[in-house]
Amino acid sequence: MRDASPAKAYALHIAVVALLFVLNFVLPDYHQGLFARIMALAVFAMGYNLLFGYVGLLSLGHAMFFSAGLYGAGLTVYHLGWGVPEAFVAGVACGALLALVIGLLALRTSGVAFMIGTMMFAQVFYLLILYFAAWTGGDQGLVIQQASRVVTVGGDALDLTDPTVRYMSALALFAVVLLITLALVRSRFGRVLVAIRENEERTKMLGYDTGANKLAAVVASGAVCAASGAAYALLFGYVGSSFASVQYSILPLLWVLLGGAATTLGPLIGTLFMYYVTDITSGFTSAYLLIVGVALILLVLFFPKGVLGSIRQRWLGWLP
Amino acid sequence: MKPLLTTKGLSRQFGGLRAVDGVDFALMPGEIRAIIGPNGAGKTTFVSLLSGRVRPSSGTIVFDGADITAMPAYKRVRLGVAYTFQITSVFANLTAFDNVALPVQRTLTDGRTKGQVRTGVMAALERTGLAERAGTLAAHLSYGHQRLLEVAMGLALRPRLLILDEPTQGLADSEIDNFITLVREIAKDATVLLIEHNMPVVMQLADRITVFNSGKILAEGTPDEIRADTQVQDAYLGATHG
Amino acid sequence: MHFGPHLLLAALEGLVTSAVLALTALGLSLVFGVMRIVNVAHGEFFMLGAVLAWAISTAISGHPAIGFVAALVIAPLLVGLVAFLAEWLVLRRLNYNPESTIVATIGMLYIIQQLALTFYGPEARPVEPPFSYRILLPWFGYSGYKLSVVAASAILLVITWLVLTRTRIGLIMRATQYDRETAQAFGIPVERVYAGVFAVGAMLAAIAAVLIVPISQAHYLMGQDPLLLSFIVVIIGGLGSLRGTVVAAVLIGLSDGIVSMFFSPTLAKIIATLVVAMVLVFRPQGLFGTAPR
Amino acid sequence: MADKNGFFDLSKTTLSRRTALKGMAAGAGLALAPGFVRYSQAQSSAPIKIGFQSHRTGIGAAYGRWYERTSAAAVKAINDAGGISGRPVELVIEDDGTDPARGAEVVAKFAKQHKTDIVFGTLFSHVVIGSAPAAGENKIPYFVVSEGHHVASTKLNRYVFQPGITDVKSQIQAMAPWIAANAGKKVTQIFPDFAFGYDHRDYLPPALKAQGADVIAQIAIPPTESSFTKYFPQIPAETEVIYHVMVGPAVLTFVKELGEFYGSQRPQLFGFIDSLEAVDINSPGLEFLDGSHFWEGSPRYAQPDDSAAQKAYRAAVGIDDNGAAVGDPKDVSTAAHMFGCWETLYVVKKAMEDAGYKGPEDRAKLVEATEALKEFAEGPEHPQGPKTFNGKIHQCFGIQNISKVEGGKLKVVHKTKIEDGLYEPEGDYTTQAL
Repeated sequence: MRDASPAKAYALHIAVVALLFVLNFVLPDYHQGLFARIMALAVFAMGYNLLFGYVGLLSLGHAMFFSAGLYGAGLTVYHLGWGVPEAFVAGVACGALLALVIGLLALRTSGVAFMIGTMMFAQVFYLLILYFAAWTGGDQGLVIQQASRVVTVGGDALDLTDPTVRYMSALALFAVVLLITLALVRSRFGRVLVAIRENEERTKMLGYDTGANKLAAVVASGAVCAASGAAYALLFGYVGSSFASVQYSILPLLWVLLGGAATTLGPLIGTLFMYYVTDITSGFTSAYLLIVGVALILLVLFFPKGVLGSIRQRWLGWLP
Repeated sequence: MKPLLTTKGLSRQFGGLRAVDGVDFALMPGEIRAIIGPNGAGKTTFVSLLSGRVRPSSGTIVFDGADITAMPAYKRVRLGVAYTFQITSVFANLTAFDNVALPVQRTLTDGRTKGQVRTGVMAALERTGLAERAGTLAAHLSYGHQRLLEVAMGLALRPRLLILDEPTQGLADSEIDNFITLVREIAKDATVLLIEHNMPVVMQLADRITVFNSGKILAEGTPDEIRADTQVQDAYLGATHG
Repeated sequence: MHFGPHLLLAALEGLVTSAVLALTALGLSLVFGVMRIVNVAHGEFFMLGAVLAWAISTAISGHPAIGFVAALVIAPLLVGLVAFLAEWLVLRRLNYNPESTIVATIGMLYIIQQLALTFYGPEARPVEPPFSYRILLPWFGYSGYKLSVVAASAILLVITWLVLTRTRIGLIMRATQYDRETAQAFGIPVERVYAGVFAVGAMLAAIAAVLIVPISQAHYLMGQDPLLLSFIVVIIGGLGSLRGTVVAAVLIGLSDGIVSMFFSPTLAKIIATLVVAMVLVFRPQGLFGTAPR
Repeated sequence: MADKNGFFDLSKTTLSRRTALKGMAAGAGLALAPGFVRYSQAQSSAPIKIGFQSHRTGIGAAYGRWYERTSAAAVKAINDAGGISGRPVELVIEDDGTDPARGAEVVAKFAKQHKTDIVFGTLFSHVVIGSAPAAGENKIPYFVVSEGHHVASTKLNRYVFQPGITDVKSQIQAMAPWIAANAGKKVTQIFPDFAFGYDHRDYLPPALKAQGADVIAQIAIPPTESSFTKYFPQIPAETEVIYHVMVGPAVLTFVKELGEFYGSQRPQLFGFIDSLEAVDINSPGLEFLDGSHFWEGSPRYAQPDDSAAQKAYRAAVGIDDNGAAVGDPKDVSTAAHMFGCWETLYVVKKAMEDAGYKGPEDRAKLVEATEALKEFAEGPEHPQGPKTFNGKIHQCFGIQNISKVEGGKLKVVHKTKIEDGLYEPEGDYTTQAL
């Protein structure tokens, strides 16, 4: 089955990216902006999915990786005046480094202890942001001025605050991460990760250093989430501690579970779904959380494996 | 000839229970060795110590001249110690192909192309007669086929020592005959250590037999010697044959 | 203030935190231990208990103690009923799949929170304590009610322990926790046990909340902190260990109070959290769990 | 509220981007759709739409509810008097969840989907700061009622204004002389360990120093805290005044625990009413506050010398003499801040009329007209009192009240002068491009 239809899978993913490209020109202004946010945050969900969906490690602390990217990029621009590309790299590097340290510690545990352990490290990270408010702006956060969010590419100045530039930047990041994810899960490394999720002990007895593989997955996941955070800071110009709060650790889990864990496109669908349910319902009722809650329960009752997971199970077995 | 694997005073305690108790053991390259013994004799614990799944309380393990006592399990696998589980533990949600691809890609150190993995996987599946079921989810295979898949995974590791923990459990008689042929073939380029309850299989396959009782080696010898050993008859064979 | 009295105060404060935390965490631990599900809505049951306590105690006139006692009886029952219905209508249908239940309980969290906001409002509202006696120590004054919370919690914990260890219901629960299939084979109505455990878990949280509202007010967002702390307590204490849950609650409550003596408050929080995280990392089976082979 | 949800209503898209698609099949199909052509500019009678970013959910919900009521009352009063330039005013409300990320989305939604003329509202400073970039990028004026110093610090952008409420830095500076003269010279500060508290942490010590008083200890409480007693031993024994400013649902606990800790042997207390906004001062446990003093932006309780404007304002908003909702004495208002919504809307009216504002294409003119404002006279439009406005830092400065808790009510005992709260501007927004 794995090798049954790689062409089909790649074609589907390229079609999705192409559709998103066309949407830039078709979507109404507001939704163009919203889609840019959704794509940037879907990268967060994809990073989370890498660890949760494929390796089966449920973390409740991924807000720290997202905000490591957010602050890594935001603070270097704000305090050091770095350019956008350098700041983005700094953000990703911060996330990867943090993930390495946290991975080394938290991977000593598994199951619920891993879940709580990551949550506590994230809480420490959150409090550190508040503690160093002199640099981070604490809970109020910092604004990255429009003037510092311009990239010069071959003599042309690309203003990231321009809606189309912003959309395309978010799309580019999304597409790159999507295709990397697709290649990764189809790779030998991806196969080992799934094997660890299914049965870690057995995987060890096939000669795999599961600890090192898991650590690599944590670092990869942390780096992708940090890329999302760095992009968020640079595209939307705000860095704040609320992104490090536990809420932002639960959100990617929710997005992934809704869209379908261990599916490459599920994170996008889950993020899209949550955003639009909130946005649409908040338009006609102030009790929209109620509707979101009911929607979640109905979804999990009728699509227990998430939207794409259930579709794959019932109809399209070849979906990656 | 130097032994492939030796243990010295190998012990493992669980709480107050000495599951394996000061075992000195040696295995020659190329032989098929069977370990037999009553339930709770410490057979599975012993092979778990060899494979690294369980840490010894004391004693040493030497494989091919190197002390591997403290070596983690996955590194032993890389040295060539492969272990197949007593309870079938294939990856139920993966296809038979992917199950075997995992060990195959592990052993490929050069020429990492997709084609090589495929060739290796299909070779292992052919050998175990599962080639036609490559695309089936392991969970959907019959029990007998799952046992064979387990063996195929062990084979794909290209082991120097293949440890089989009760490989014929749950197999039909016709399948057992095929299995015996398979093990003989494996033994052409690997040493085989198997725990087995099915005495006819043991007697047909094993070059030598080690009998465990209460965590200790009770006797060791060729099938004929073991059959003739009165101690063994009292402790074990007597119970089954008598 | 001198070191001794300061330590005493920190310890007293820590004990109050521990007492409420132990009850809340015990509820979570039961659900976690017996049903093997992560109930993200546990903190909302806590909040619901507090909000109902406010509603009940303000509806009843007369001496504040009457309203408080009524709240202590009625609020947990109502919360238990809500939890029972939630289990019946949703969790059962999910077959207690760990991932699905996480999403479903996040859904419940939103629903309960929104209902509280709509019908109760966004304000923080106080409940009058049944009595307000200020214990005058040589160095500072201390709330008598706070100490009574510690006592009440201790009594409730002992009762729970007796129920779990000395009664048939407790035996059934432990059997179900140990092995669901075998329990079923022995004729234990596992489904009813699950519904009961889920309701009792929520009720314990609600009782803790009723005890705490006279100290800190009812507010529709008050559920988050107890949820996170309860998770920590349950894991540090070791899954399914009542003794571990209580000890971990005391440890966390006291460490929070005492660490705050030596560092600036936020730094103290950071250090306390980090210390507990490290305990978890280097002793993942919990303080009272047994190490796996 | 015509277009609450216009996802599929293509009439709301602008042509600019779509020109890029000219000739493409998708674009061709769309161009044929009815109503595709962009609306011509609003008719002169069409309402002026004000996007109201409200804390309906989240930690700020108690404030949000009263901000909405006050704003609705102000809009009604403005419309009853003929609207803005003869056009009616319409509020379009979106919930920001008291969350900076959602706040920014809501600002974009106002600008691009609801096509409101301006954005207005919101209190919590992290939401204001998180939303400011979106306002700047969409070039939509953003009028906040947040009292934080962030607008006046000139760290935001030219589209953000705070013309209806004095910022915290100014408030503190105006309070300091009274504290030093009447409460005591040795002050211990207790404040939340996040940005709202930092304004107090940073600006009070120099302000007191100038009056010959000292801050002898600063106790920053972590935002996740729900119990405070354990921090009280850090209050030095020689403290004469405890200066407390806490926000969030735990503040009642804070005051009650302070009461249990000290009993009647307490130092003087001076607090910012932010701690007890929307909370009944007669709640059980708060007896301890009797005789202590609070800052109030606008007095919660009706005062004997209230102006006619103040009385009319209270009646319009629907609060009784105790500052609670008329008919529901338990529903206590956020009187000390919400007046800012009323006054801000009148500032918007003034600025729009000054600018001859016609529609979104005049937003830049509106910004400049607002910056040109200098003074707001006390009266029905500014019931809290007179104010000056500094167009360079987009911040207004008004009088402050110090009230004493007496017999379960807050009685104003001192009113500061505008000059007490003036400080050197830290920058100049008008140099930024529009």
